[in-house]
Amino acid sequence: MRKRPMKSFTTLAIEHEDDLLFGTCPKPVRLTPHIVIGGGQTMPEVNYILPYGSEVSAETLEQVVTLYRTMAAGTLQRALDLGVPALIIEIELVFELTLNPEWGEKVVRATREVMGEFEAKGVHSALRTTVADIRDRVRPPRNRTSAETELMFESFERCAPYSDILSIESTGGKEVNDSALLQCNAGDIVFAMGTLASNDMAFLWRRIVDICGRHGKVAGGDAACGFANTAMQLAHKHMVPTVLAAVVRAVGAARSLVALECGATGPDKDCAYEGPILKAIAGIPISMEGKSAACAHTSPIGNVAMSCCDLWSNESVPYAQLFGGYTPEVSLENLWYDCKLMNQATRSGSALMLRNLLSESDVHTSAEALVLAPASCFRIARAILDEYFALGDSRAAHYTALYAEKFIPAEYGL
Amino acid sequence: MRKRPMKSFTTLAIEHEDDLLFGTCPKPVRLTPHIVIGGGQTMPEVNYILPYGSEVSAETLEQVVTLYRTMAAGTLQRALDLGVPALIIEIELVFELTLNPEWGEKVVRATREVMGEFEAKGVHSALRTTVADIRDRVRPPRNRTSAETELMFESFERCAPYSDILSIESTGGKEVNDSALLQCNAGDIVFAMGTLASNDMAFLWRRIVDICGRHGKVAGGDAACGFANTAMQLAHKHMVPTVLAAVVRAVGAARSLVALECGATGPDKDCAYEGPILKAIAGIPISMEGKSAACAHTSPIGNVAMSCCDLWSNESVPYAQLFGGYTPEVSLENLWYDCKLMNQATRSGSALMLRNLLSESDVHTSAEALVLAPASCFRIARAILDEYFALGDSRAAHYTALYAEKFIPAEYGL
Amino acid sequence: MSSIVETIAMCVERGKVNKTSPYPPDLKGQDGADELTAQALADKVPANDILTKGLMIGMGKVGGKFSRNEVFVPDLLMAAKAMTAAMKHLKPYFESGEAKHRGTFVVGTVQGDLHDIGKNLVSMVMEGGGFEVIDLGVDVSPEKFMKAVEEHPGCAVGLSALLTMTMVNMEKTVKLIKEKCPSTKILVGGAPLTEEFCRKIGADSYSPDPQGALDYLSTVYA
Amino acid sequence: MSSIVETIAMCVERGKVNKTSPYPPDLKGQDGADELTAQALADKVPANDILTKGLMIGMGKVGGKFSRNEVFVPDLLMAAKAMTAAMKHLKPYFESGEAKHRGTFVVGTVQGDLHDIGKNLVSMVMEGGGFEVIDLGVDVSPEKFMKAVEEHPGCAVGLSALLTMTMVNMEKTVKLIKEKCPSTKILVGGAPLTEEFCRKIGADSYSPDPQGALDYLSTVYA
Ligand SMILES: [Zn+2]
Ligand SMILES: [Zn+2]
Ligand SMILES: [Zn+2]
Repeated sequence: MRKRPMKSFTTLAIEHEDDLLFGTCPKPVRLTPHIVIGGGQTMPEVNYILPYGSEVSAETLEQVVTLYRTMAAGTLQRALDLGVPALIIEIELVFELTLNPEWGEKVVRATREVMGEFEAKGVHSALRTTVADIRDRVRPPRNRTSAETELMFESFERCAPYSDILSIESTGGKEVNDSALLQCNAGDIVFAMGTLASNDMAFLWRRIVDICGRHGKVAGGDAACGFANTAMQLAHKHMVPTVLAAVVRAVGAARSLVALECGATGPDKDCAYEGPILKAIAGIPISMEGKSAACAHTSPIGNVAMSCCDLWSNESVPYAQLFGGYTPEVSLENLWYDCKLMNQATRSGSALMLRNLLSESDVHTSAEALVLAPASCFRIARAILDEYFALGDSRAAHYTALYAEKFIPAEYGL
Repeated sequence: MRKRPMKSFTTLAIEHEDDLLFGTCPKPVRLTPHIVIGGGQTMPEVNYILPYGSEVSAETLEQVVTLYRTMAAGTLQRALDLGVPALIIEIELVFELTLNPEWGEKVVRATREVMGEFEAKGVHSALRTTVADIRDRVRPPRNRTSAETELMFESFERCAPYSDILSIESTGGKEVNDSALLQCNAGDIVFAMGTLASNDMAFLWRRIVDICGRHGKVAGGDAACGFANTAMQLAHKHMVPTVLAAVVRAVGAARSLVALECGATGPDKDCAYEGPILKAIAGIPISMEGKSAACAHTSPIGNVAMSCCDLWSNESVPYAQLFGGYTPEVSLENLWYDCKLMNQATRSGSALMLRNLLSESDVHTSAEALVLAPASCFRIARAILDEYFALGDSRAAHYTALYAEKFIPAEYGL
Repeated sequence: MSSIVETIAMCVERGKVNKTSPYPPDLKGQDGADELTAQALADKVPANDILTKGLMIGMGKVGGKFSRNEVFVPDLLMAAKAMTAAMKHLKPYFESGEAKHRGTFVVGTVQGDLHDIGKNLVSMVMEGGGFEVIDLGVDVSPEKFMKAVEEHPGCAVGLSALLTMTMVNMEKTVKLIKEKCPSTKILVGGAPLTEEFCRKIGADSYSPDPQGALDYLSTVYA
Repeated sequence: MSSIVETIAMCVERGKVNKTSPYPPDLKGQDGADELTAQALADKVPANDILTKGLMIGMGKVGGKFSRNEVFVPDLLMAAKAMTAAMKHLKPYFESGEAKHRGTFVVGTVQGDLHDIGKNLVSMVMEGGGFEVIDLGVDVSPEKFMKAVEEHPGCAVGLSALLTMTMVNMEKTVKLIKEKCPSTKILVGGAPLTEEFCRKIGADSYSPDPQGALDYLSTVYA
């Protein structure tokens, strides 16, 4: 049986749908005196990665670390040039950097050093480290007891001292969800996310929150990326209906909420498009990605995704040279102007109006956009709370029933 | 003596500064039944170029043409996927493609063919060809009688049949302006742009308008790019004061107006940030570039530049692979969401409010942004008209006086 | 052609497996590919006609619809299921080993990559298209691919990658196979891939969807 | 050190050329670098002291201010002008050819590129810094650069590029020079360039501003 969660949610943190806005939330996260996420201003979250086709190995490690240094310096120099007062840098550790925790540590430490140099020049920045969920490397995944599981936690431990925020995009239940998605089997999708994934997250996030607590760091949040964004991409390729992808998105919110039950405080992950629902329920600040993440993937929700963000992200861009500089700097500039627009709207009292324009510009062209409109998010949030305690019971019933008829690896801890 | 211009301007085409808006103008340009620029909707203008460090030569020409085909197809496929109803593609011919007019023709013709294929699939697109000003290859430039001048006009002639809009960023007077800029000598800057550049443009644009007329194509416009954007970049590097760059921008408007006097009808060039001033005076639709052109260059005017655009451009992006596809497609997606936001604002009656947010978000951080705010543009437009006829006389006096004391190459036709 | 073969084609196209299958709703209670194939054989319709004029035609049609975005993946899966139900009856009629399959298709996700949605999909479509599929799973090393090629002479190979970081491993795999067994046809697919990348690494065919891969293999093994 | 040398340094730093020069306004009507240098020489101040403790110090100060974004390009240009006015008096005192210059700097914009703002700026700062500058102009072929290197043994070379498309030609030029005369120090600069690109093509130094280029050359010719 699943242990009791650390927190539970009984009322919506945001009482009225018009209060679900960008840049502000009931429970801002203060990282430094200069960086308060959700405290009134939106700010950019920039994520960059090695150039297309790079190899990470013992031989290339030194180059890799140097390149991460260069990327951080370029990004922060552009922040200085543009007058960006504060930003978040996200390092997503690739498989190799998680499988070899001391490699990941080197990259993260180097980034922190560069950030320190620019702090002295007046650019305030904070670092989010996202560890890869390497447990999924074998199928069925060995989510509890494998060497990969231990390496993953070691990676969290080693990166924590140099990071401000820790996150993961966890994959518990993804195996079942993947095939359910291809069959457009909504029942199995709900089981994969509502039971398997949620249960795995409870296991995972208790430990992550504990690690963060010991190091005095912020436990950011999770993303139903492998579930809902996979559905979005399949829908984009006309493999499954977009309406199904929209439903998967809504179900994903209930799953990602588990991190918050365990003590995560936000900002959640950028690719967690379910963020506004979590924000309405728990009042946490959220990171979102949309049009300025086109460098990472196409989406039908470029504008609506921006409508309630606290951090505005480019998702991930491989290092490459463009005329206007290297890709991380270019992404920062793209994001910063979006943030400037939002912050100006906040200053002049038209945040709600801009939020609605952003949302309405997308909702008429896509079911997935419609499900992310603030009004929809608000209704989904309310529905989740209405069923909140019933859900706990039904989960138990659900897997008692299902355990008998399906093979559920013991690794899922059911 | 300079010939009389074909047109002159006595009253502002836009009567009130609040009518200087994105997506709409008094004299929209209808390219096809589906593409009306400035007719109520903004649309993306995408410009892409060969990968970093490519060589254009007789040996590589076939590859170059194939690559242009690939880039067009990728861009138009993304337009189809995103539901973009109409877009402009801009091909800026590099030196080699202008110096060898038959090469440039091949590239433009191939692009037109791909556009035809996608027209059949429901994606409406039009092509702007921008010929390089190759007369500046020797200094002092031989602007009137050189082989380069003839090759440049041949390039226009050969590309016209496959293009919808023809443009150039002309460089007459740039030589004098370059050194004046370094000395922050405002008098010489006014002379370089107000007299040398304007005179050269009168020569150039009469012939371009004639070519467009014979082929039934649209004479787009010019850009004071080599003048005002050079000043902006020098200011960005703290080499000259930003206030000077702002002044150069304003002076550039009077220069770029000459193309319209000669019969150009817009849309002017994206990098002509002086566009809103021209729009106020002549009522033409304009192309602008800003935050989504960060791939091409950094700027302090990422949002304000968007506030009155009819076409919204990425300036120029070298072909490179990112996670979300190739750079031209990524640029299109960036631009399209901006256009969706603007068009939604127009639809819901909040265009003026969004315009002001865009403008106000930048004007407090940069003198160059301030000079481009709609209110400033409107005042500059009015000032230009107030002095319009006096300017003609003073120009004549100006160069009579200056001819004696400075060496002005006879090539400038003074 | 007998009308029963046409009906079998329709059952495959629409994913009508057997009488008890509730899909598609408008054919509820009617015979499916399973019963009709048994009956056609009883009626002495040649097994080869059932295969080529019934099952293959049905698969081809649903594949075409998928390529034109007229149906979704579950429709493909149901069609494959109907095909499998029919093949069960046909198998005994094909005596020689070769005749049973049009060819062998070795497939896997490249090293470092754990995504199997694309790979699974192409597997099912290939199977539905009459190929024997050897599925090596995910995170497959170049050496493991090479071993499978040696064990299945004349096979074609499909490489899948979803992560851009693992595209290097796709290139390594192609190099190894082409070096040791140059005649092997290699198909590549996955979200970050392009025609251009396919050519660059020396693979033979890139397709953005499983039907394209099947069309290509059909010409190779024609 | 005599106070007149300090005043000369100040005149160079602030771009006070001579008595009639209106710049800077607060020094209007006072003697400039021109008159003060003549007077210092008349007072028997050693020419070398005027150069190294006056002119060089002044140029160094204004260069430093420029690097720290405290002044603009015209300030650099005026300082160079003041320096030139003073050098006119000093030249006769330097008898040997070498003493006159700290070294020779060959500079040009690479083939295919017509931008000369950056190149002109670095020329002026180098000249102000005591180097002989050979300006090859814009659109300079690798061969033309090579010829200049041969004509000026021991020179350093500065390559400028503003267009990204012409960065290939920068690489070609570096390769040619390093092949034929490996000891030549090559400096590169221009908007699209980076430290990384500089290393990649085998150049010796990249600087985002002219002062950085001068600092580098000063260590080379120290
Ligand atoms: Zn993600
Ligand atoms: Zn331009
Ligand atoms: Zn342009």
